[in-house]
Amino acid sequence: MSITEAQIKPEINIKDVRKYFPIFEMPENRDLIYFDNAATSQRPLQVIKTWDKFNREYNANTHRGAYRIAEKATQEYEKARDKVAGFIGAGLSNEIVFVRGATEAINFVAYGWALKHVQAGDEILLSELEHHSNLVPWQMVAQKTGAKLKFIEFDESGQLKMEQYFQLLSAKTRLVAITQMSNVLGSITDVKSIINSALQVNARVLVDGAQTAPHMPVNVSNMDADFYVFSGHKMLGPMGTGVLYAKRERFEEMDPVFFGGSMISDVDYNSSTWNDIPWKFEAGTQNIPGVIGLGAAVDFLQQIGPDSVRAHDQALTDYALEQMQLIGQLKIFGPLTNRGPVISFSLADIHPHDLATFLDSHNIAIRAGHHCAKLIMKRLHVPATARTSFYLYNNKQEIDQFVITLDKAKDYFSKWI
Amino acid sequence: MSITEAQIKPEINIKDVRKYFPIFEMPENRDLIYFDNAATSQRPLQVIKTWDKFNREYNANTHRGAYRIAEKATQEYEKARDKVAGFIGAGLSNEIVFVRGATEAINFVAYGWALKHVQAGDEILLSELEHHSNLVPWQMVAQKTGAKLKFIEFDESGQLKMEQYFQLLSAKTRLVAITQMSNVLGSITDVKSIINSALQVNARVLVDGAQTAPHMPVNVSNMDADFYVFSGHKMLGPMGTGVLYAKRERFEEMDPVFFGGSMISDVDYNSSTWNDIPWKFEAGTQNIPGVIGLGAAVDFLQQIGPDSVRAHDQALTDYALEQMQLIGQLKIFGPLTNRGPVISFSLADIHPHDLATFLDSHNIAIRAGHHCAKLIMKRLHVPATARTSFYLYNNKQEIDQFVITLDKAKDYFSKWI
Amino acid sequence: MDIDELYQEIILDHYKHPRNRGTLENADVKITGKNPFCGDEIILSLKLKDNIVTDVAFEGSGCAISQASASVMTEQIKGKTLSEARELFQEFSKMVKGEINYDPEKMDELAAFKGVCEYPTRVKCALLSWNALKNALEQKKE
Amino acid sequence: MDIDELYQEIILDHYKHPRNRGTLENADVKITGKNPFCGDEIILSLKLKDNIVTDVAFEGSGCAISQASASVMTEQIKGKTLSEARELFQEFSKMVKGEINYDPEKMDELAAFKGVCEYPTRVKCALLSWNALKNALEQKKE
Ligand SMILES: Cc1ncc(COP(=O)(O)O)c(C=O)c1O
Ligand SMILES: Cc1ncc(COP(=O)(O)O)c(C=O)c1O
Repeated sequence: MSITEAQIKPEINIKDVRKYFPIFEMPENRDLIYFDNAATSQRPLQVIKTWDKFNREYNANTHRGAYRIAEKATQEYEKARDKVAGFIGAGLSNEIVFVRGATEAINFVAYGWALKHVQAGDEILLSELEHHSNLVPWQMVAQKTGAKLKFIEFDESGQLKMEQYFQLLSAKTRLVAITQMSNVLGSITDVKSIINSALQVNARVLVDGAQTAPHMPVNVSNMDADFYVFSGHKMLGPMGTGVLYAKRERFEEMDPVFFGGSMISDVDYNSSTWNDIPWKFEAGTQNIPGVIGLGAAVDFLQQIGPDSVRAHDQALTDYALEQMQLIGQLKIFGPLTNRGPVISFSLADIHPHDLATFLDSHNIAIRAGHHCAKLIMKRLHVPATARTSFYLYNNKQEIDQFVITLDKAKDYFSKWI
Repeated sequence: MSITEAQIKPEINIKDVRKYFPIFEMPENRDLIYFDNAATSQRPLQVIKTWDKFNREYNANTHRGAYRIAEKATQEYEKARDKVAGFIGAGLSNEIVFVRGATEAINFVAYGWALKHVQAGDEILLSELEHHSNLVPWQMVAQKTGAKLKFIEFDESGQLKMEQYFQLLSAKTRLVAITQMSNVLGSITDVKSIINSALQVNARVLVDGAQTAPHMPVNVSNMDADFYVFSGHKMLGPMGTGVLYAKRERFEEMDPVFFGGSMISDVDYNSSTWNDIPWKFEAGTQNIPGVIGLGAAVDFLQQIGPDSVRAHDQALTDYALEQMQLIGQLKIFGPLTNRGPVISFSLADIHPHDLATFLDSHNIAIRAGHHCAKLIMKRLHVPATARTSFYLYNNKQEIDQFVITLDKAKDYFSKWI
Repeated sequence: MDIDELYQEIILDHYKHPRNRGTLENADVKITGKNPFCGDEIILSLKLKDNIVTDVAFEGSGCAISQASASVMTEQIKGKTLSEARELFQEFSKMVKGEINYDPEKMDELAAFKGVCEYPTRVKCALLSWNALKNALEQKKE
Repeated sequence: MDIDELYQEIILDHYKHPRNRGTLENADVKITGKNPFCGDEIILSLKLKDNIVTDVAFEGSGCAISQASASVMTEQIKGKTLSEARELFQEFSKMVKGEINYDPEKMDELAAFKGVCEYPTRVKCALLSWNALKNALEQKKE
């Protein structure tokens, strides 16, 4: 446990956490059941206020201005880096680079690290569980370098076939890029043993933590990941924020991706040298209040405790799975245990879009579609699924309401399909 | 003039615009003279409220959710695109791609367009006035493609040597990347004739509008720029926002830079196809409330009128130049006419940092340093300059105060240097 | 929001009993329409003679709105001239996008999709087959 | 904020009359320190014998804080052992960063830089020469 984690005592009780989220207080949203948390979370007052305060009190560009508000902006920005490092158990704050989201983080690794270190004949191992953001960048790398993509399948329950992974892993494997939790099936992958085995063939591992950083305790040092990426906006932070963690050695062997202001040490007509890590990877003006707001989101999660968040999510998920299975013709895609709070399902022959619209008309927000994971859709032989996903402000009453409304939807469409 | 521009009548009077900026109302900031506008602007209440409203009322991810708040988020996001298109006179909204800032916009063109269309032996024309963000990405392109960078110098007054540009321009010129206003010297470049001449040798032109979009009327269609880039945060919009405009044909011949969610049309194991322009260039979750806030900033500027902003800035700049020149041993770097509201200077032998700190202790925020424009520093043979820059909420009294304080600084340091 | 405004009986009937479902042999144009955000897909085949849509059929899978819209569309355009079909596309587009200046006279059974304008993400569903038609007609022109 | 707390007389005096300015011929270590954010630069030359700094000089350009700091530093470390110099670096760092647990006894003229801690961006200026020294000593170790 890092110092920051240890220092912050749980102070906010998860039982009444909903009151910190202003969106549920809007008259139009009083009855809103927000079950699209895997897409983005809502934000607590603390985060909204932090952004607001920056803009009303000390808005300035960082790292350059020799005046009071610029100094304050810089300090708060760098403090957020410390907080994030503590939150994921990174040893050093400069192993944290701020980006727009998980997508950008993965692309940074693809351009800055993989194009340099992956060669023709090398293999990149992915899984069929991957979000497009952890698949399409590697297609680009494969096309540019001549490396091959190999895919680990998932079994009927939606869990990764670990034996297959061990088989695919070889001296050719240069990189394993794997999600820690599927944003469609909710399956949790055992990244610890994935990384252990990868180490033995000297392969690097990128872990896509977009769905885990918000929902469970994460410790990149214990996990021993080379790269760990996630999005701020899925864990109560402002949109337009995300994190690329990399081990110091990985950042050292990585080229900057974007070039321009702040990332340089010296600039001449035809060549330049780079600033220190992590600033070398943060070209141009950053989303400064976004990052400081992400720091506030981390504080908020620490005050509740990642373990409490996980326990809460899990209780809700277990309850939802239990209740949903009582509905006839409802099919759950994905595992029933060892999973996170995101559930994909189908109901009778109702198309997911029709179901989502029906639920919306009853004030329940879920998602329908391929969820940026077409390989999963292909494997499941469906064009789309309906998906519900929970977070710390959700509760059982909402799930009851959701289940009742699913029943209604079945009735509504039943005479037609 | 685009429809949007014509529709919005000036409604906010520039004379009392300062009251819309909450930062100046904070007790600690009552006496703050903010003269670092070239680094970032302050934000009016309208922009702060727009961001806040998104997060309190309809926070959701765009383009995917079939529920009410997601639909509203999507509509507002796309409305901001229309507003920005109108603001810069783009013919089509899908010629607008949202990015983090000018730096990212230029890097997108470097990766997505230049690496594809620039070849060994080609030449890229830049000027010595460029910000690092419009220089270092082209060094990368030159290194990767074997193209050559050529530099247009500026004359003693800080204006581009146009004859030299015409001489450098040749059939080899593939791209001209040029700032429309120097962020150090304030010089305004005649991009219209630069583009006219470039057309004759079939070269493409990227215009760095980071300093002009905030400060003067811009019409990319009249200008006939291939690419036009700017930052939202320098024109009253939220940090973490910026714009890449490109002509439809340029976007069509440009590859996506980032890969992942939302930018795809179809995804298979080893290859993918892209979504339509502009979404093809917006991978992953965007800074949605930032972009919507940028739309509010555009509304605000339209309500004042870009012409009024320009007139106001110019009056202040003229006054400041006049007053500053009355101070002995004060040297202005840059032109006295045909310029924007950013003034670099030195005072006696006081180091710019010491000057900035002295001014800060008198509540005046200016910048000192190389301003991410080391080529200018080299040409001027100084390691750094002091820089003051104005915007619509500044006034003459502030300039008087500034000039008085410069005098004080001279006294203060005079016995020592 | 009353869900029945969206899912009118006509729509659900067409969803259950799609008309002109299938592919036409010897079609003059065959074109696929896709909605990348949701994965819905329509394959449209058209037979044309003397600028008239003599036959039309569709295949594919998707939600009630996209499938019913395709079904109704096939009925509405069969026998129409290409320019009439194009005009219909325009009027229908306006209606489902919530623009007021469309011609309700021309809508016939298409009027059942009026409620779609209240559901912006579903507009794409209603237009899926129509956009395919538009592309098909443009292809034909060349 | 009282500006005089920062620009103490000692500082401005060293700025005007820098001590040990120049380069040493036959220096054992020569190292450049740069502040990329502002362009300030210090070139430090050191002569070492039996783990003692026997001579030291600096060149470069920059603000009053960075130049005076370099000047005071050269006076303070001359004649000190490498480990004493390293310790001084640590105590001085703590002081200018505003940490409370530094040893004021050791500061001597360096105490003039105490006010720097109120100006975070200027901390880098005060530390420019010291960081160069630290790098020089590390180089020497290898
Ligand atoms: C597993 C996973 N990876 C990556 C992403 C991409 O995140 P973002 O859109 O914030 O870049 C997401 C979210 O959509 C996700 O769920
Ligand atoms: C002329 C110019 N170009 C580019 C930039 C880079 O803008 P940003 O830091 O918002 O990416 C700036 C601002 O610093 C600028 O002044």
